Amino acid sequence: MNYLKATTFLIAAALAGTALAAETGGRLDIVVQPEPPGLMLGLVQNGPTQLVAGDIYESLLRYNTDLEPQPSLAKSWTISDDGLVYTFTLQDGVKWHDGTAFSADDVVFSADVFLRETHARLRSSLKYVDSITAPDAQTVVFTLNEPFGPFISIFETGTMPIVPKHIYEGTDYANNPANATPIGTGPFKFSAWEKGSYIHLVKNEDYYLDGLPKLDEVFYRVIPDAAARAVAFETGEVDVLPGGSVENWDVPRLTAMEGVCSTGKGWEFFAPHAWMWLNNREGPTADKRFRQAVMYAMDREFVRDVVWNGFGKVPTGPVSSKTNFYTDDVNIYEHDPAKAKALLDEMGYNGEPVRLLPLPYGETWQRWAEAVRQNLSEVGIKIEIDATDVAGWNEKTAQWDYDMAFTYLYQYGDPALGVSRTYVASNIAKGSPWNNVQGYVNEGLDAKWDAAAVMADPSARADAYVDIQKTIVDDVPVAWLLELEFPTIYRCDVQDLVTTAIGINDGLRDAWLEK
Amino acid sequence: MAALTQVFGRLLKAVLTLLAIAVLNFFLVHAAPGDPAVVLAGEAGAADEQMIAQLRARFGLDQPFHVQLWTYVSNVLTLDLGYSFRQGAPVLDLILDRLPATLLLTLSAFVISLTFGIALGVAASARVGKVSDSILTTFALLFYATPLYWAALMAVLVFSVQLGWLPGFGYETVGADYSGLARVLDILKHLILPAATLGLFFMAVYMRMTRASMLEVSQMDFVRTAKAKGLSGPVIRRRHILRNAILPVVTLAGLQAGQLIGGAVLTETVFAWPGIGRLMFESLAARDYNTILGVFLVSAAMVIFFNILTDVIYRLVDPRIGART
Amino acid sequence: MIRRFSKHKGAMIGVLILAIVVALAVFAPLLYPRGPWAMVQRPFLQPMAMEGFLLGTDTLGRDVAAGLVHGARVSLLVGLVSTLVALLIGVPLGALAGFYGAWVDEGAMRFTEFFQTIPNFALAIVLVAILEPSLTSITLAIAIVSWPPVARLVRAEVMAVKSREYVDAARLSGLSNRRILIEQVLPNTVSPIIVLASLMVATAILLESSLSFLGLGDPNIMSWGYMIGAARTVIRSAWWLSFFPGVAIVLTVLALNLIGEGLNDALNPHLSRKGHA
Amino acid sequence: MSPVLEITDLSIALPAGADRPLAVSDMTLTLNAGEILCVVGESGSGKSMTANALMGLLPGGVTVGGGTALFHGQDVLQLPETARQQLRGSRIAMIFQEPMTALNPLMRIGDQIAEVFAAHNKFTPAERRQKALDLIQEVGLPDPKKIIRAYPFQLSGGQRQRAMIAMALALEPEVLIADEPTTALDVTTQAQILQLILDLRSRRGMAVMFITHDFGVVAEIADQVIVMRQGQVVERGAAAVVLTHPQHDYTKRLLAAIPSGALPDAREIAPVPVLELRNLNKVFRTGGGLFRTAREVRAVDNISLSVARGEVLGLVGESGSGKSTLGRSVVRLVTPDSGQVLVDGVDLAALTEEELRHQRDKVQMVFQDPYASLNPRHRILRALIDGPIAMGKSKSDATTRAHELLEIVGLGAEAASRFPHEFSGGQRQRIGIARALAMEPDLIVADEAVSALDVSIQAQVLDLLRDLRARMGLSILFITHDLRVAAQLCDRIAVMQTGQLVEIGPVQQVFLTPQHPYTKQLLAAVPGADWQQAHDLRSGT
Repeated sequence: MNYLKATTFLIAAALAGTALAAETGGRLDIVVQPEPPGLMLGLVQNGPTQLVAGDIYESLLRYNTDLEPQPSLAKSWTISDDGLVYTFTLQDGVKWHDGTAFSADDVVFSADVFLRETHARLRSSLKYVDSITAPDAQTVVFTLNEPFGPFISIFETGTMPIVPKHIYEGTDYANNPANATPIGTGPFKFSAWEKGSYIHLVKNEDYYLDGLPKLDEVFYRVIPDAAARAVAFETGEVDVLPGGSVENWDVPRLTAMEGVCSTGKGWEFFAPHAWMWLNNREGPTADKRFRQAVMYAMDREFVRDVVWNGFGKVPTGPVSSKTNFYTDDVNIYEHDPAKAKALLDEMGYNGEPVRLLPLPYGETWQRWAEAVRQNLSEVGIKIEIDATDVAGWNEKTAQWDYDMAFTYLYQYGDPALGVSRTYVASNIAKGSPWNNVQGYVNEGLDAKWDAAAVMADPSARADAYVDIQKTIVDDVPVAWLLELEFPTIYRCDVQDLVTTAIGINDGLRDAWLEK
Repeated sequence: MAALTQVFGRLLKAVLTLLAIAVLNFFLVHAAPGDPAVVLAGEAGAADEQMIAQLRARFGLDQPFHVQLWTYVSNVLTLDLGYSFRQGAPVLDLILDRLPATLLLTLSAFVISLTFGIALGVAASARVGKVSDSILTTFALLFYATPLYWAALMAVLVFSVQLGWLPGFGYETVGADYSGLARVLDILKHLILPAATLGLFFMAVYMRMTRASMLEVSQMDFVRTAKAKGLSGPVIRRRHILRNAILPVVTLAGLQAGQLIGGAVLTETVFAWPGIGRLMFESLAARDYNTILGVFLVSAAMVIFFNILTDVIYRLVDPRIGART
Repeated sequence: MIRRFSKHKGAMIGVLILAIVVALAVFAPLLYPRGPWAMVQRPFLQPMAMEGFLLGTDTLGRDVAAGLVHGARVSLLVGLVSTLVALLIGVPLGALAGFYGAWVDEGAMRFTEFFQTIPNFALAIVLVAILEPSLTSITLAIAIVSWPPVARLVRAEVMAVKSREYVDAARLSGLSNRRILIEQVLPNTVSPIIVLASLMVATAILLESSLSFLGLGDPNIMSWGYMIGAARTVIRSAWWLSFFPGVAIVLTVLALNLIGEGLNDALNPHLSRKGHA
Repeated sequence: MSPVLEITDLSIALPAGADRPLAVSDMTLTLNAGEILCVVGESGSGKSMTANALMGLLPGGVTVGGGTALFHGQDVLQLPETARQQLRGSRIAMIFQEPMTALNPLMRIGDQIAEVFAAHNKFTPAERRQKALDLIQEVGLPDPKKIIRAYPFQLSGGQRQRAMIAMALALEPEVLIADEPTTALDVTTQAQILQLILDLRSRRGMAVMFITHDFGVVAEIADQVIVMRQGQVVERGAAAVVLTHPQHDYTKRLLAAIPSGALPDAREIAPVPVLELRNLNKVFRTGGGLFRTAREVRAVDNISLSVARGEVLGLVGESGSGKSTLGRSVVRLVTPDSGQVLVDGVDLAALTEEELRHQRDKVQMVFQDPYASLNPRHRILRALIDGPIAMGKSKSDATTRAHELLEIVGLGAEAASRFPHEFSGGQRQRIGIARALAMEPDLIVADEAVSALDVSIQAQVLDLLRDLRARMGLSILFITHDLRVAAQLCDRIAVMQTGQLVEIGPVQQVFLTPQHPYTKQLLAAVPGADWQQAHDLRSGT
């Protein structure tokens, strides 16, 4: 295993070598939407922050589009056969942007001290970690208390950003003045942030990989209006539209322009999965037959084709086809209004109005809710759309004040990281819109989820997850809508933009401009 | 002395108004569903009790409501608008960052609408009943009926996308690093469309009003006196009618300052103009209480400023005011 | 008076346009019985590309014409109701301030000024966000931001009428203040209020559409502002989606303004200015 | 004497829909240098239109229908606009009725005068200023250096009219047209302005066309008179002749309608007071606020007087004398600061609002403005019965009484179902009187009740009041600025000046042997007083 990883590294180094032949210099303008609340990735991990800060901070690993780990701050790593000890060897000559030398102590501080306090999602994985140590300045050892299957997938930048110990140790992290001028190890350094307008990053001349990065500077442009973003791309003011930054209806028009390329890649790690929470506690949605009727009533292909312009894939169940351990060996819900009506009749649905809470993320989601309402009303379900903004949506879902609510969540490559959290009963708690919000309780399944997470043998895990998927799909705790695909649109002269499973979130290290 | 106490009274009134606004808005904003901790936690993609409790404590949301209110109001009295936890910066800094853009936009729109409105109104009134008057008033009516954002969208479509004459959004060319005159010109180029679309509606208002006012004043006795003196038509219009006709227009303009600043929210959204209107709209969705409140206070202060400005203009034009009070 | 109004060319055009809009609104359920949300054809159908779809279809294949016709109901309803509510707030306040003067006036006017100091569109946004977008909250928010001019106008009118000698005469007849205000004073302030109200309906329609444009509309109800807001993102590829509702707004608002102007000329030949304040 | 201006067969057309097709028809007149020609007529007679036509200042829609107006042999009506413009202000000047509105409120007096020179391209700016100063001096304004920098609002009505005259005189015009220049002024000011015009005429020898409705003024200044009625000249001639030997019926009627200066015989009135004022005070404070000091006006300054049952007490004074405030205090439309208003023994000033409402029938008022004193939205009947019903009368009784009263005031019962706009000014004043009577008050306060009416209508209303006084034994507090009117109706006269009662006594005594210098001044200022006496002697009244 050790040998294998080393080989991978050599290949990566060789790739880097060929890249040297590519042209250096130039500037890239990328849209960021909305404006990030801050750039300190250890404190804030939302999408826009990671888009920008992914160039400033790094983690130990990155993942290719097949979700295989690649070197980043760690140049090589080994996993013990019992799956309990992970040993990472760090790169040579890494310096923080302020010139201080980077060492294994920074990794230990980040994972064991800083992020344990600030990073809720990582915290749930760190409970399997017994100890984190730094035997020497180049080596970090994670020792687990159980063989947590997806552990190798948690070393992505947004999940475990490595932060500088010399700046944060012993301070009030949230109010540390250095948060305004983030210091990382990444290929680009923070330069300026003109609030409401742009964030400017410049090339890290001291980057530890020779010849990288190739670009001189990057501007992340804040343009709050979707139409204005499209215009900005057309007029050449920006070069890259990250996924989701223009409305879907503009995508065909923009990609049809000369010299414009697009890719659906770069979302494999996140595998955004959209569904409607169906409140399992009360109202018609508490009835399994009603929930199944909803699945049959919806024309999900129509939405994919019309609302999402054909991007994405109609899901079969809770696990995305991009995520490990996916199976399509489950009951498939086709668009079948007659079946839906029959189920509704069977349960004796009396036309009680059902509230539908759309996701307040723009016109696409609004249209989607309208299409679903139309589908459901055609089989006799009376729908009232609840209007609210982002804060209201968070509040309503977190407080379970809804009947049906749109959402989408990332899967982080493994069911144990991004899927089980939605379905296990132990994850029912008010106050968060990211847990088992629908209130689905299936105790038999809960045990299976727990067991599958810590199986050392991958094939055993796969079998366990197939079993789980079959049961859940039949229960319809939530109504799965679409495996989202957000095309990244860019000018074709931008090369090597999307190279990993999180796309341009850490892609600018290798990107270059063809002249 | 009288003038001094008057200025003092005016300021005191302004401060009291602002305080009242602070309190009212505090209630309003806190009445909204959702709180910033949940939003922030939500955006991070994961949230547990611990994190939300941490955030709430940081924002001071764990305090009883009246304590929060008292803290806020006493801070405001010392010109401390609080701290935006979402943006990680003092609210005053955030606002001061954005304020120049909004001031530039609203002031230019104000000046454009007032100048062109009055000029066109005078022109129309001088040609009352003729075809050119009908054309002018018809256009004014159309602008008056056109939604601001719609005009803005159309302007971008035509002048920026189709013709490519003017930039369609933003405050200046990013990264161009212009300085001096080049920068001023660059900003001016970006300013034209937003200021024009924001000003268009108000221009229509002022034009209609100026026209009506000119016609009304031209019926007054002193205009007949001026004619009897042998003054020519243009001189009468300029020296006698216009100065008197402008007064109600100025009053109206002062009253509408609030609308102008409100309208800036739409304009700033469509043109991606980095002003406080947009800041408010974004902060609202994030329940960034301190920032929303700060923007409200500052924009109310701007309204008061516009009111005082029009008052000053009024005083300059009308000698009766200063003498009477 | 009616004669003077009917001689006003602009006002008659306004009445004609408004009559058409009202007729469409009233007969909407007959004209498009499937409602405005039904997805009836393929999306992005160009205007007049297919028979029966004169104005084309939108992003989900809904008939734009159906949306316009049903949307007219909402625009008119919001415009009328919010104006009525604004009058209900503004008229009594202004009347009391103007009639009783002294501290009542002082208090009421401070209150009014206070509301005029808060940028009204921003206040409307916050109100709708707090109350959550719905037909009621939008109507209420529009009413709350639009009553101050009513209060000021009514106050000024009441003050003017109050000093008329027939009011003194009524006082000398031993009528109570309440009766004097209601029977003698208020009826004589009605004309400028009617004019202002007609203009306020227009402004309310604009405000509603602006709120919807920003995504603060009632999602269960098809309105013109919603249509433009929804179509904004496809304005480049489907101009007709935002063009027709835009034209509908402009025409309706224009009609109301024309009518207001006509009413102004007919009702207050000497007060032609006041309606705009 | 050479004619400066000759108008021949001038006719002025009104726009379609007006009450008559021609405002003026076939007007002919000659104006000689150094002569004052008075054009006299009631409202609507077309006298102002003639002046406006000459100056080219006709309102929109009104046009010259025909005729010529030769100024030094040149027809000004045919001149192109630029030529007329040059004529205006330099060779023909005009002054107007309302000094309050005839000056630009936003321009300094000096600038408004200097503007005349600028308009005609005369002199350098420094010379213009000097000329303006001289003119201000000439028209008798005090402190020219200060006036030149003053704004109109800082001047009194009389001062403004002087400033207007200064402007008109700036370029030494040959013709001055004065359109009712003294109508809006107090009598003493009017006398001064008339004197000024006479002086200027003799000093400069210019011709003056003076438009007025007041034969008193005519008697003061006119050389020649033209009497107009409904757009037509009914009589013309030398002033002395027309005034003493009017030929046309209309002129005769007009002259007869003028309140004669002759004093009525004293009546016997029992001294039973219906109204007693004791030490009444009212101070108005304006502009007071948190940070401003208030300005005080003592409108009623410690006044005591009484009105006997059946008596008419005339309250006379110039504008600002406080007479109206006193009248409004009596009916408690104004609450006095201190003192008593005893009506029939009840102190109205001390009642609460609620008590007062039930005592409202004690005193009633007849108002000045016939157009503002009736609610335009209510039928006449309502105006007459609202009060009695509020006082507890049944509706049918009140209605019956209202019909009777309408008969009494000469309108007929059917007037009850009509709206105010269907009546003329004089008729409305009758309704106002009926309304007051309907309450069966102990006292009626008539506040300038006939001042807004044309002289012939005025006479009719005065007749009505006199008749009612006789028939019903009314007690009236009759407030007026017009001494001649007061003399006709009143038993006693009270004279007010700046809030104070300066003289009170039987009408004979006040008119014939005034004690207070102010009273004397007032009497002396009545226009045409000398002529009036002669006129009265001649007509043998």
